[in-house]
Amino acid sequence: MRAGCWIVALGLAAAVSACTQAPPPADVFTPAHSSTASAVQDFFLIRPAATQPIPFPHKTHVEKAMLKCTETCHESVVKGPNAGIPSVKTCMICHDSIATDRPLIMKITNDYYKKGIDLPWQRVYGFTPEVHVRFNHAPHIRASVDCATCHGDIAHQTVAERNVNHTMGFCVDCHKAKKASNDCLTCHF
Amino acid sequence: MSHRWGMVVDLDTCTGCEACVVACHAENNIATAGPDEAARGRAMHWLRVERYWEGEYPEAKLKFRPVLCQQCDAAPCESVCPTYASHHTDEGLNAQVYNRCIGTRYCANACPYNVRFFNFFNPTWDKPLNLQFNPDVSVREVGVMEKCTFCVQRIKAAEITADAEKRELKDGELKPACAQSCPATAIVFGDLNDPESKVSQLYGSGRGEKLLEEVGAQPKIVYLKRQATA
Amino acid sequence: MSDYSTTLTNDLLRPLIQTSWRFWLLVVLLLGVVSLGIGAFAYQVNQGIGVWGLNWPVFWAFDITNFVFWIGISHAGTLISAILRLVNAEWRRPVTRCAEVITVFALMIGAMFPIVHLGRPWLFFWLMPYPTERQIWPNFRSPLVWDFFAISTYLTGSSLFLFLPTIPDFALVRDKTTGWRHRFYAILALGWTGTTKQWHRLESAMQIMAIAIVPVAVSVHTIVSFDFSMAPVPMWHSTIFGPYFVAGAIFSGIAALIIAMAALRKFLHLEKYLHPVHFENLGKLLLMMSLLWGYFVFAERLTTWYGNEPSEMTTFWQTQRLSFAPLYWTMVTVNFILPVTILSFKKLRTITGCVIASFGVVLGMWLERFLIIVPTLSHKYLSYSWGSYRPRTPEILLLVATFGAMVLFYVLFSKLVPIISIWEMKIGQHPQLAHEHQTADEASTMWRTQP
Amino acid sequence: MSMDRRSFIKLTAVTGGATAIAACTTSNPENQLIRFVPDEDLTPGIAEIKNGVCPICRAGCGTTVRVMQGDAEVIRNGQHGVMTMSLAKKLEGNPSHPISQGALCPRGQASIQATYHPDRLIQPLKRRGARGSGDYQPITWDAAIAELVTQLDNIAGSGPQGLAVLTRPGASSRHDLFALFLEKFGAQAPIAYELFGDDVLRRASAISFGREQVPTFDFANARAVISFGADFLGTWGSPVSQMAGYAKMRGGRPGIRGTLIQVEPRMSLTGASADEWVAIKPGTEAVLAFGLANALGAKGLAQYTPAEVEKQTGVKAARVERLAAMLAEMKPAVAIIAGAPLAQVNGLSQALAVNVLNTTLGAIGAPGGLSFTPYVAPKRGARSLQTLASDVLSGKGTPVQALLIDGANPVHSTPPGWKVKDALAKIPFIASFGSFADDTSVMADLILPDHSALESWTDSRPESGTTKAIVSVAGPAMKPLHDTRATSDVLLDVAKKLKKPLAGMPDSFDAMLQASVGGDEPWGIATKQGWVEVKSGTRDSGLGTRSGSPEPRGASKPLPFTAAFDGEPGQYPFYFLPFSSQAFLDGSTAHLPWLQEMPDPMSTAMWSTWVEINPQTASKLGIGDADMVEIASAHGSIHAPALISPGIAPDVIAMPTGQGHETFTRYASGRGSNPVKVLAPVVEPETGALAWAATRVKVTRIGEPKGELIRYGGALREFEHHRG
Repeated sequence: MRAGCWIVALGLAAAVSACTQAPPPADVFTPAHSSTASAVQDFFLIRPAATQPIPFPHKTHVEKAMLKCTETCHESVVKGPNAGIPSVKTCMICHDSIATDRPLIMKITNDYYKKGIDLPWQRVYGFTPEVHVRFNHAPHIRASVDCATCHGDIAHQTVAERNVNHTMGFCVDCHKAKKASNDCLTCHF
Repeated sequence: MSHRWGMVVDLDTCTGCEACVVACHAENNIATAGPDEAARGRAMHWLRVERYWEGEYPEAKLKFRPVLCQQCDAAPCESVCPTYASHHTDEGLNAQVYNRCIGTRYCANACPYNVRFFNFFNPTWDKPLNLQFNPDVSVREVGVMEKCTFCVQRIKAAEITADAEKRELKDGELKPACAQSCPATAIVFGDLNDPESKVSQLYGSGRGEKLLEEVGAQPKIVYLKRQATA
Repeated sequence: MSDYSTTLTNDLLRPLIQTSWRFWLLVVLLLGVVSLGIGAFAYQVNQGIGVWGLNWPVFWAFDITNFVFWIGISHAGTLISAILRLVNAEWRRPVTRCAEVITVFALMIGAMFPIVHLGRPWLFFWLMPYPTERQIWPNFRSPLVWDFFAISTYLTGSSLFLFLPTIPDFALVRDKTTGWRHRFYAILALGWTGTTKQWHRLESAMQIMAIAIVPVAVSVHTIVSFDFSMAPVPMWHSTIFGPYFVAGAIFSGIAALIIAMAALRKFLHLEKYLHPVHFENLGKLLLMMSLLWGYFVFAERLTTWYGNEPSEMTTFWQTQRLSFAPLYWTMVTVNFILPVTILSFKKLRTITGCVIASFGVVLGMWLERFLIIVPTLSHKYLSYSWGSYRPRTPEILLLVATFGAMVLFYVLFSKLVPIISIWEMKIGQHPQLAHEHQTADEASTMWRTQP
Repeated sequence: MSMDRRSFIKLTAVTGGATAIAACTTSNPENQLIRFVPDEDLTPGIAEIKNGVCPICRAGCGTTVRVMQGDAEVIRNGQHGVMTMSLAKKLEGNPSHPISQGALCPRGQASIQATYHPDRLIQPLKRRGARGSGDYQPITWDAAIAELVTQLDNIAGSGPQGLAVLTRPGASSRHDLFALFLEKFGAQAPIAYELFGDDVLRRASAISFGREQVPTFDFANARAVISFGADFLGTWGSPVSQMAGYAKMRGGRPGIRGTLIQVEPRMSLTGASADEWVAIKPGTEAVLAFGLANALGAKGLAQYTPAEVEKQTGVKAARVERLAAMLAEMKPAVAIIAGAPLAQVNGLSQALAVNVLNTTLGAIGAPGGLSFTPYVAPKRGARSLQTLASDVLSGKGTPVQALLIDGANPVHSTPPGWKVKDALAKIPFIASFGSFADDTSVMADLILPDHSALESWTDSRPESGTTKAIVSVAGPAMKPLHDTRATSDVLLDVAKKLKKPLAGMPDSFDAMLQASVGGDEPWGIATKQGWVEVKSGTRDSGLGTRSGSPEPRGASKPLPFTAAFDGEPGQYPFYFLPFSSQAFLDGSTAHLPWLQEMPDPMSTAMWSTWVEINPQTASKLGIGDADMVEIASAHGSIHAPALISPGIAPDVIAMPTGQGHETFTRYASGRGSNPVKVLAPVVEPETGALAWAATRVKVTRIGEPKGELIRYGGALREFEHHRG
């Protein structure tokens, strides 16, 4: 089990160097990890759960308001690679007339929209930079892959939770099943 | 129809202006090494314009040759990679899979053309230069190998579009950054499986020669020889 | 006779039992050197390989040089002792163990470098074949993957080869000591009681190992040479590399062994057991290998020069005449001229003579690997992409640390294990007794067999 | 299998990992910034293609800008935050554009980095420290404009002649606006300065063909081109369109391959592509031109026999005859002259001589020859930068009270003899509109940073490179990143705010643009395709009444025909030839990192300057490759590493311009050395243009290589067996 020992050694070496490593200066962009700790976290696929500014109830919007994911808020999935997270402007399309008396809506309107500040949504899904996945939604939609296949039953959650694990195996199996290419360049470039 | 991407470079019209070099940097998020690292031989140019002097003054001559990954069919870089980070795709591209690369640098040593580049450090960009990044291309990190991809992101995008419109790709519809930028249109890119494509036409022309063909890597780039004084 | 074996036992167990302050000082010093290397590695993991002098197009230098060098050194022990065992050379008895130890430790050090030199060392386990949900296996066409198998096999094999004949000695120590030592060696002795059955098992096991290990050893360095010869690169892509590397490996291995023995002899006062004749014989062996090495170099250079293939000639002249010539001719001097002149004359083939020659050879063989790698990479095909290489501190520290580690391992080993196989020495004294049943009295003094 | 080997190995490592995690904590500043509500509606991941106009040189290439959504750190009403906005990602040639034809030169492509440059001036600045110290304090736009207005009001009182404007040459609405502003203000027209200006060539065209303009060459249809020092494939004129034409000349016509002859003492990028490279004695190009014209049967040039030509130019008589024969046989043929041959005291005579050769070749207005783009020349000031400087220093004429600088950097690109910096120091008030602190704008008291070209309305009227009269126009491709303002808007604003507001100024800049293309319908086309053909107000492509002749008519004083060089041949044995760098031109693009790291095509140098020396000369002077040498003239000296090159005459020392900035962002400041600093203040008498190739120098080795010459390429030559 020399391999294991080696990783331990590396882990420790990293730990030692962790505090010697100065985080990259703010005026420089670099793919480097901000600290050895975050490097180690990524290595072990440890991802902190996203904390959202407000508990957005997907359920309500889908079930009560009968909104379609890909039509109202995440419409760009059909056109291109990114689903995109709607800005507070999108909320206001409806909510400057609908449910304006609810505390949360008032919060959005007054604390954000009126101040010209957007909601700091955090991404729930998505890949870390170092896996170099260039995912494109549109072809998957065209192949009529259901949103729930990769994003779980968000329609019936309030705050979106990460309950499908986007491991490579997950992708590869589906591609196999659907006879889609499993060449590395299909996703990694 | 499956594709087989190839390129023809006309050395008779190439003026060595290096528009292609900058185009490549702009398209592919290639890091700028900076003077100190460049002096250590760590500047990255996926595409370089080689220049060779011939003869002595006053009969001195200069010739240029743009050299980029030759996308070999028998690529030495592929067989030596222990992790398949460098591998051959069904469209004849030499893929470099950054996330699978552990940085043995064996591929770079095996490559007869020295067109592979290594991230000796994590690259840095002085903000906000990073806002220019092409979102369709990965930003590579420390310890991975990188090289010319024939602008695979453009190939993929074009294929997806064609697929969405339920049609075949048209010849010339798709150009890598270097070919697109060349003011002398010396670089022609296209599908070698399509006998009608411009690249296929030029590929067989008598002026064509492949670089270091004797090494036997079966490169997919043909150079049209520079013509003699008329 | 019984008093001989007692002195023998006492002499060889003394290092295990008595420890002077000098020992600890040495250990601390060596630990310092080793930690320098570890520090350099941590720094490199943290910053990137760029802290080395590597560049475009010289992507390998010290790292792979050290790798090949140490794998080469490892060919001393096991191979030599195996051969000597097979031909049943009597003089081998005091030599075999300290030889086999070299193999194990040199291999450990050498095998580190394929990991240390990675751009992303933390992902080294992708070199191993194991099933994953990603459904990717290593590329079995890659010589680096062959290396992985070859080296792990060799390491397992030679560890066993070292361990098996040590069991009876562990047992001996177990019975001669008390306290923690007793318990420690009891574990290592694996319950050895020395029944005739056990003896026969040991003997046959050693026979099998000795036969098995020889082809393994040869294959290992051939495969290491494939790292180069499989790439279509000038001066690498050569059919001679397999045997050339094996010969070079044994060559440097013997040199290392001579140095190690001389050191042991001096510091552990084993003059009684390591006689000039041992050095004499190994010296002859070294001379033979030096001539063989010279022959290989001549053959390689002549064919290149005669073939006059331009891309190869560039590298050729770089080493013969141009920037790398000083290193090249140093290598030829210390690898060939020096050892041959010293070892050809009986007068000079003294312990000192052999040691001097050996030091030369160790240096020379490191240079040889460096000169195989760097001049070629810096002058590969398209002359526009030619470059140069200068080492920087971290990689130099790593190199130094490897030697530190080797000595450290050796010192610790000789502190914990009788560095000369006691029971084999005893058998050497009384071969006839090895084959007939002996009395309890004999047994208890000789090699402890219960009647 | 759920528990595969990998996760097992990982488990074994958790100990290590845990310690590391315990050791430090992750913190990501990006997350702490607030997000502003985007003011555009964007589709993430989908590229939009907009039109642009290349800001780098006068060629006026039309570009396309690839725009995509991205997150930018911005400052909005004092708050620092992140905003999702459309960002320019890549510049490419506009395929429909008659000049760029879908391609773009390296400089044009790199110009995108100016928008995202880390050292861009991002808000108005007022000088705090001493001039040139670069010590400024940020102020608001209101304050900045108020400051400028007060200054101008004072001048308007004391005498409007006291206002001067310094720009780069070119024809665009921006130039027109400055001209208009000055006119209405009552001051002299703007002073346009550029090191590698084409004034001599324009004057020659005016004299010979009645068109004060740079000619357009029809390479595509030429069989033979003889170029006298014109680097038309690299840096001179309209390189992109010229390269396109050259490509057609080489391979565009089945069975016909045009020939290129390059006449110059130092092989330029164009020379490298030539079939025949003719090294000639500097300043004697006219003699060869006349020699060829004579051999081709021109009248009145009988004295220029091949033997005579050889005597004066050093070009072998036999070769002269052969070249003449080639030109005679390969019709159509055309001759170009530009660059160094015109930067001589006899520059104008040389240009006229080549005009004669062209007339003899029948190249005037013919296919495969030269013609003139229909074009409105911008108003040019009578006053030159040199006279301005000398006036300021001598106190002659109306004293300059205020100087507005728009993009020009004369401190870097004028010879020390002109004392431009001293003059600037004496001017009471200087305002700069530039986006960067450079050698000149550090002298400014007030900096009103402009938008980048990608953030503003831009246009350009190409002087050459096309047969149509066109205007390249483009609106902003993206919203401004910083608190900058379009200079045109600032001017219009100031014009309104003056005590005595300027009458007759346009309401807005895009209104002005719209007018310049001639109405709504062409405007519609322009905004759609990025350029439009203009009919009104331009001259036809035909020639004037005059046609080329050896005696230059229209030249006021008799012109020198032979070159004269500054510096004693005994003391200064070498002709000094500064040349426009492929990456940096005169230095205006030296702040762009891509261009700094782009290997120079000939020398493969990055981040460096170098001195090109002929091998024999080098060995004579004991100079080795990359040794540090000193270049000294009677006017100054500089240090640079030597580059031994077979492509240069033994009596010539060449050096690229562009580096050696005292101040020009983190990438160019204090990097390399500036050849202009040893130039003699010699001018071409007729036009007053700087004769930048008329200086003699001496070269001395001062030491070992200092690692200042960073080269990408290894060996100089290729293996035999790879020779194609």
